[in-house]
Amino acid sequence: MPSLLFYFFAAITLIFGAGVVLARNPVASAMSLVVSFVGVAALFISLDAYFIGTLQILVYAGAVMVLFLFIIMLLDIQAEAVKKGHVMPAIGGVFLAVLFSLQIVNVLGVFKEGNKPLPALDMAKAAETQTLPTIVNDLKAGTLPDAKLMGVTLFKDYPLHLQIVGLLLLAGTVGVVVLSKRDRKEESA
Amino acid sequence: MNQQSAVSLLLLLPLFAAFAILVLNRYVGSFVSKVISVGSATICLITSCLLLGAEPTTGTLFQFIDVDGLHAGIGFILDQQSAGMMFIVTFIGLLVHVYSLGYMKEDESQSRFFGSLSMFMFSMTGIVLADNLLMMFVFWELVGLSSYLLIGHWFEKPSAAEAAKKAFLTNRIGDFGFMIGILVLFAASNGEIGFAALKESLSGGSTTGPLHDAPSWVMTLAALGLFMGAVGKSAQVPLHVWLPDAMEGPTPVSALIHAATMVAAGVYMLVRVSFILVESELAMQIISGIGGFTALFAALMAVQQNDIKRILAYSTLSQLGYMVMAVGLHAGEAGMFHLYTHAFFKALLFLGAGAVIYACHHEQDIWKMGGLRKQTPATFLTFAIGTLALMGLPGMSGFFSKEEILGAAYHECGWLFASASFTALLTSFYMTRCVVVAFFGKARTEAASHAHEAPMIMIAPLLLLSIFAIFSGYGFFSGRLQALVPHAGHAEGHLFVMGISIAAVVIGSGLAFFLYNGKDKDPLNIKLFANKFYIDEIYAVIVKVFQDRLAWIVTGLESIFVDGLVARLPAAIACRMGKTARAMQSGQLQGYTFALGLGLLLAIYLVVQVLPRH
Amino acid sequence: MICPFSIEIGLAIAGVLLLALDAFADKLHRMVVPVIAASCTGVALFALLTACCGCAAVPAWLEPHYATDGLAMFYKVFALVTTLIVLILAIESDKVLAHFSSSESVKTRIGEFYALPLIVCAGMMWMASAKDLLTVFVPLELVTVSFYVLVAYTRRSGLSLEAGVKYLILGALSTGILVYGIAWIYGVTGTMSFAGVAAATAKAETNVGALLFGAALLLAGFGFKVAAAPFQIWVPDVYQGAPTPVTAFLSVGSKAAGFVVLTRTVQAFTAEGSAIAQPVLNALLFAAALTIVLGSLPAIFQTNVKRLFAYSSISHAGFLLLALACGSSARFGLDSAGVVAFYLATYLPMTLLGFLMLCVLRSQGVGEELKDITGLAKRNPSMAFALTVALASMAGLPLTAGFMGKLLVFVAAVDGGHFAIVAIAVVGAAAGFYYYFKPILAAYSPGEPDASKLRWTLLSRVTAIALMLGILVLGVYPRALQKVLAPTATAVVQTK
Amino acid sequence: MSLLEIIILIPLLAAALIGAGLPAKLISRGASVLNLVVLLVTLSQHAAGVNLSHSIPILDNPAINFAVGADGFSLTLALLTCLVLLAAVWQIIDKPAIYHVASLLIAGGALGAFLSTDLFFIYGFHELALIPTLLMIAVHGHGDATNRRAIAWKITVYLGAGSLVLLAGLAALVLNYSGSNGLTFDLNALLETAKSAPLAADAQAWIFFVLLVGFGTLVSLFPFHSWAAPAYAAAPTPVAMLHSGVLKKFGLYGLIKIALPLLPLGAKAEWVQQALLLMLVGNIIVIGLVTIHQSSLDTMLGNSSVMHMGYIFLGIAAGNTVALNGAVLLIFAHGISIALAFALCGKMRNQLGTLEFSKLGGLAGNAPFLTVMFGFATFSSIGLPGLANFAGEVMVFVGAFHQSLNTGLKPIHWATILALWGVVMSAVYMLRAYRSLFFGKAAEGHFISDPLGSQRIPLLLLTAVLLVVGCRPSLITDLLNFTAK
Amino acid sequence: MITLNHYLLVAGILFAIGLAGVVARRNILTIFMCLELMLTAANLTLVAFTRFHTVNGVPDYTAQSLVFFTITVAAAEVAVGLAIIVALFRAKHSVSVESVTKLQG
Repeated sequence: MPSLLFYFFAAITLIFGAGVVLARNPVASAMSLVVSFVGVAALFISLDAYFIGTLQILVYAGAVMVLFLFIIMLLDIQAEAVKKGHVMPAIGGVFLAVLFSLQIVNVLGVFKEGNKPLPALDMAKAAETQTLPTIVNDLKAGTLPDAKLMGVTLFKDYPLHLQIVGLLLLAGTVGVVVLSKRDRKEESA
Repeated sequence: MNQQSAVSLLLLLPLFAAFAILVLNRYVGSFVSKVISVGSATICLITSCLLLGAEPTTGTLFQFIDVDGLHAGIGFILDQQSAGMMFIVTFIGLLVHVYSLGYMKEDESQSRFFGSLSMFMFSMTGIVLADNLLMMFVFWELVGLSSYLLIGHWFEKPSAAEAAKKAFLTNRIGDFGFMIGILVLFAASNGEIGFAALKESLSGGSTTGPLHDAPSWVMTLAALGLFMGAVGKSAQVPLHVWLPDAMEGPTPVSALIHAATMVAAGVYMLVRVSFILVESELAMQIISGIGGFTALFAALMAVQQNDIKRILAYSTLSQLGYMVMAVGLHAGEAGMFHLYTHAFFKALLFLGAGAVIYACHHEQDIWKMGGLRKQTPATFLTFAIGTLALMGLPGMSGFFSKEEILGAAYHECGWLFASASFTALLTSFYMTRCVVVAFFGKARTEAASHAHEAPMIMIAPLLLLSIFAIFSGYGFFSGRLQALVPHAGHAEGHLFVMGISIAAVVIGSGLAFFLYNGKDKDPLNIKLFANKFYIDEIYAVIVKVFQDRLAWIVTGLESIFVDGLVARLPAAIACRMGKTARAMQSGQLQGYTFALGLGLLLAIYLVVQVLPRH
Repeated sequence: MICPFSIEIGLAIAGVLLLALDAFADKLHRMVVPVIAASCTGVALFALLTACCGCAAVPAWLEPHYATDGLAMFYKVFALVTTLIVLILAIESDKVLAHFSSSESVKTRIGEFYALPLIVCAGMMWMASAKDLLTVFVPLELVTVSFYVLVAYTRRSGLSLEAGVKYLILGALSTGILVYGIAWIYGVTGTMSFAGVAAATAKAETNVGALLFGAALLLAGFGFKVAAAPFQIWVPDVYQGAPTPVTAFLSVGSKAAGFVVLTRTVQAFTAEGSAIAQPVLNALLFAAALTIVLGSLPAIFQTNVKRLFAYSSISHAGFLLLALACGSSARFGLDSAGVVAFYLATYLPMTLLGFLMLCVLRSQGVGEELKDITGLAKRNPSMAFALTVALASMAGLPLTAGFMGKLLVFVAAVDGGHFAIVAIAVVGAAAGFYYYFKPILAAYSPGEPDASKLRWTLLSRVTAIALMLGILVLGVYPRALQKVLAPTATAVVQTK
Repeated sequence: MSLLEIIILIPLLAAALIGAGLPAKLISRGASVLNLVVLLVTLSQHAAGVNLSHSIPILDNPAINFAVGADGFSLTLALLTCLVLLAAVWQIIDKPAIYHVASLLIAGGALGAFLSTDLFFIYGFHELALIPTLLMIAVHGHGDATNRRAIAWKITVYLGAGSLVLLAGLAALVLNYSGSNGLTFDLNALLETAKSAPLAADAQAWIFFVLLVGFGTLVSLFPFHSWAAPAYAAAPTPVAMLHSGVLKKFGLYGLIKIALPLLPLGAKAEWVQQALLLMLVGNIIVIGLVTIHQSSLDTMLGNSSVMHMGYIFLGIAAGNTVALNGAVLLIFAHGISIALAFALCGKMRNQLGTLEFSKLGGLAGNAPFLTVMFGFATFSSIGLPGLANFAGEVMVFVGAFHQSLNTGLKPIHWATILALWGVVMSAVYMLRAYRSLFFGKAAEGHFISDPLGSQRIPLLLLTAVLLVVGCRPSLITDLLNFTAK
Repeated sequence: MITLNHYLLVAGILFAIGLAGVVARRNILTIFMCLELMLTAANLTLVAFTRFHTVNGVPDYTAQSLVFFTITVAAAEVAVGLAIIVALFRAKHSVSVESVTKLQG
């Protein structure tokens, strides 16, 4: 990926990420978040993770953020008023962010391996190890069958985990029902 | 009856009597107690008479402490010294028992009294028979207890209760030294406490004697320690203060314990261990010095006392000073001799004083008596005999013994001789004063004028004692009692000493007679003497400052520093930290996220930066 | 012989079916679902104990992710026992729960509350078996998300809702940290499996600095789950606000699940020849000391028994971390994983007994404040006694289970030469003598003279007796447990 | 089942039975008598040379066994426990059953600690006995509620911390003396290793010091003593008797039974010796002065009990046969005499409502029996010959002083001399108390009468023991059969 | 040249930004958004690493699966979280952190 694009999307990600934190209106925050996520999705794609990138846009930028916006609208949440005494948390947040960034920089300084460029993909080599015809064909054609490879991995290596995630979603659903179920008294009131 | 069983009888019978009275007290009347007590005293006297002049023996009755490294038995030494002392104790003891039957007739707690007396007889017997230091210490303490019980017999009287406590505590201070002495000897001799064993250890000889090789300071320490015990028990300066106060006890008790026997135990003990004392010249000098000083000091105080018992008490102090001085002057046998004679005449005087007090309805101030010679002739007669014996009138027992001590002093140390002679003069002076004021002249109070002679049961012991007071100084008598033959060396200057002592008697009594005959109040008024050199007051201050105030300060410091540093400060720190940690738990979500974030940074910092370097 | 995996699946299915049953058959008696849930757990426990002993037959497709070593089996049993007792606690406090759940009426059906623990239990059992970080993560999140629901379940009580919010935010934060940590560990070592990580720590080419960074993040993430300082800050609030059975579940089940994962992680980090073993162990020691202090000292001031238990739970976590940090000693019958397991086994009966007493009292209208339990001995002496046994064990008094656990930790720590930490632990335990005795004292102090008598239900009585027996047996005859745990020591090493 | 196990179980079982609702007074009195009888049987068995030890393993590695075994020392303390228990349960009149339960539990715990031969159970039983002590002080203690709560907390945390220090020390012992095959808590096994492969003197000294602090805290060794006096003043009578008389002695028991034989070089290390001497002199002199300052009987007895521990520590510091025999004898004697004193103190408190010296006086007039009994307690505690304490004190002094004098007085000589002065001080405060309570003029408004009938029996029993042991200390020392190491 | 560290840096800073938001913001909804930001940063790191550690010439999909699971889990978490927030709003009529300060000490 050309450097320019990387810097562009990285900038989008970070700027709008900062926008989430800085915007006083939750709607603005949510919108910034969407944009930031799009930036991240682009970075994913730049890392040849097309499936994850798509997922990022579909699930995050799509479903999750809609849910957020929906709730914000539903609850009619106002922008945070700036009050005295709210400076400390802000200072604390910045303080932590700065320190954490310094630590990251420090670690990255130590992490010499990371200074290498990303290795080139070797489709030919991959084709030899794969068995599924469709994947092998794609690889031989020189394209990365990202979603297919992901699918194979998920269903071959992680069937249990998928079930557990399903269970998790079920538990989440039940939870949502339980927690937001209106009881009759509240209705009448 | 062999000696071992005789000794056992002497020890156990009074103990049994005391115990029986303690147990039966509640269930039977005082009569039974009296029978038991007097009966046991009688049997003891008979037994001790049988033992007089017997072959010297030793033996062990039973092992008291019996572990590796310390074998302390209850044993006995039967020699002339102990046999003689035993006779004195049992003899005067029996007389006092008999006398008390009359004197204590009205008392409500006679059982307790006689029980305590028996207890005393037991304890005193133990001291006399002791064949080792620890046994002596054991009974030393026990006589302290009986003395405590008897002084405090009338416990409702605050003064009696105080006096009992004071006596015990003062003795305890002496015992502190006594015990140090024992411990030093034990350590220095590598584990011996028996008199015989110590003697052997000291002599060196064929076997190696650890004590023989001990450094000289050890012997001095041991000697002074033992002497400190004697100072307490025999009421030498500076631990003399308890004896006058002990007069709060019933008078027969004063006669038996605080005049004749127990207080003399210090001297008895010193003579027993004199083989140790002589090892340290310094200790001997201190002993004689303190003895001489006590003699003089007490005599001075006696001059200005008005309570008949207190006069006698100070006189006892003074005479004990003589005895101790004698021990310190290498004349232990003279001290013992004086102990014997003193026992008789001082018991006589005390019992006589008791009769006087009895006659005057418990009046003890001599200035409130007067003219008793007519109302109570028998008492007067016996009291006078006692007085003369005490003054050391030639021919009386006191003359012989006192003269021997003076002789020793003359021989050894001029200063002490001078002071002792002056003390003899003072003795004559205050005794004459006492007799003159109490028995001569006119009755000064109602009580005195209606005085009546004591009953026969009290007079009889007086008469018996008078005989002893007169004759116990003579060789045919004292020879039975003591094996210790007077030093031949004392013959030198004998006449001079005799002259001095006679002169002291004459001058002292003459002065007193002229000064006091017919007087209604004391022509002399020496506050310093009357107030006993303010020693009690000084001690009160010392106790207040060095004990109560110190205790107060220490208590404060202890609760501030010790408790504070060890307990409260850590507790406070823990609470402080707990409160701080709790304040972090503010309930503010933002605070929590911040804490979590900070914790994360800290963890990263620690794990990545700090810990790998260590 | 069946694979424990089937039991977990069965349990999860039972949970799902119960959810369905509760949703669609609303004419059922309200106790049907709880009873079925409890019996399912019981059956699962029975099945696990009888059918799976020594079973290592794992399907091939599952083999890379799923361990059935002693450690895993122990924690599976642990999770099942905990869940069973938590369900009993829930049954005991059914009315209270119903009162505060979606409707005020005590008739409200709360079947989900009984079904979810089965799913959580299955999740914990999976966590116990996880051989790689991914397999840790997924069930961990299942457990966490279910707990969000359970904590906030009695939402009509403001405290429960508040606890839910706090747990949600802080839990999600810890999830973020955890994932970030996993990413770094993976990035540095190129693998997610514990065995791979263990091998990588010893390799020369592994970047130690970056590995430590990942390790720190990972420890922080798991530290949150086990309430290790400085990530313990959520514990008091959440424990206090959550419904009591959930608090019990959190403090025993969730903590144990966290510890099994932490144990495996630490074992991976400190494997033979590991370049990061020392900093990791030291960090754990440091955390242990801090946890003991931050758990014990604020507890001194607590007046709410439930909150007190929360702090107590923190301080116990400190002792557990200490055990973990001491490493293995050849002279000891148990390695550090064994000691941790042992400590947790002693921790289970006493903590659950404590919470059981709170549930029993709460269901009869007695509050959780110290002043509410004043005079308990008068109102029901055996309840006071049970509470005393629980607290005495928590305080670590000898002849109770708590002491055995603390003793082993102390011995291990002294053996490891960590005298400073031992000193801090001593201070913490000494403070424990204060705050654990406060409720005991209150229970035996004279309270209101006309307070009504309190009654046991049969179920609570039986459970309490069983737990007390557990405490005493573990305190007096821990040999059996040791025999169970001793093999884990060897088995765990093989999984590396 | 060994007789020793029965001895441990009887009180615990009795407590459980009372807890189950059976008549408290009957059971506790019966159990205490039964226990004394069984113990006497055990003593005779021991004398006959029967091996009473018995062991049940409860943990393999670290090896922990429920092992009981008895030597003369532990039997002496068991005898002390049974005697004091008997006297203590007799002091419970018209009190809730919890008094009986607590007394039995304390005694059971103490017996367990004294008769076990496994460090785990030695430690464990002691702690078990502490709980009822603490609870009773907090809930049923004397004084106003806040105050006694504070005292209860103090003793709880203090003793808890002390026990934990002790635990650390014991752990160090276990780790160093377990030999090559895993760890063991078995005292005998540890002893064997200690003999065959002793630690370096330096390490021994450190561990000994930790144990000294741990055990010392439990025995109120200066400066870790400040829990004791207020706790005894506040404790209900039977608890005060049992704790000061018996349970507190556990620390001394541990030092003599565990620390000295396992760490002989540590005990002799110079700095440890000097520290111990300093502390014990603190006990005797500082607390002696504090005791003199007290103005009320209960706190005075509490402080005196702290002070007297100094003598026993002196015996431990000396460490030779005579001194150790003396120390044990003193443990026994002090246990009996302080229990007697607290029993009487309780009786007086019940009737008088106050124990302030300034408010009382002349009690001897109405209560001759109490006076005599208190006299025995007083004189025993000030070391009067013929009562048990004396022999112990003398042996301690003699043993402690028995060091070469050729190089001048050593620190232990000075400590002994100061301890001797302590005897004077204890006479001062005990006699002051005796005098101001019982003698002098009777104070107005405070009436006291003698206990009646059966109430006298336990008091007489204790007194008789004091007398018998005082006259024949070899009864105990022969049982001990200590020899110098 | 874009290296692995570039991605890691971006992810790290994004993580830091999220952290700052979590601490600084008072609106629980916004806090929740910031949490998602952090999670995404973690995902970015992971994806970068999987791309870096190629297996047989293609990215490490076994590791990348974690991202899949993370996103799923995050979705469920959001659902439950929002339900709790709604419940909170119903009870307190506020979604500010100030409405949850009763539990403390």
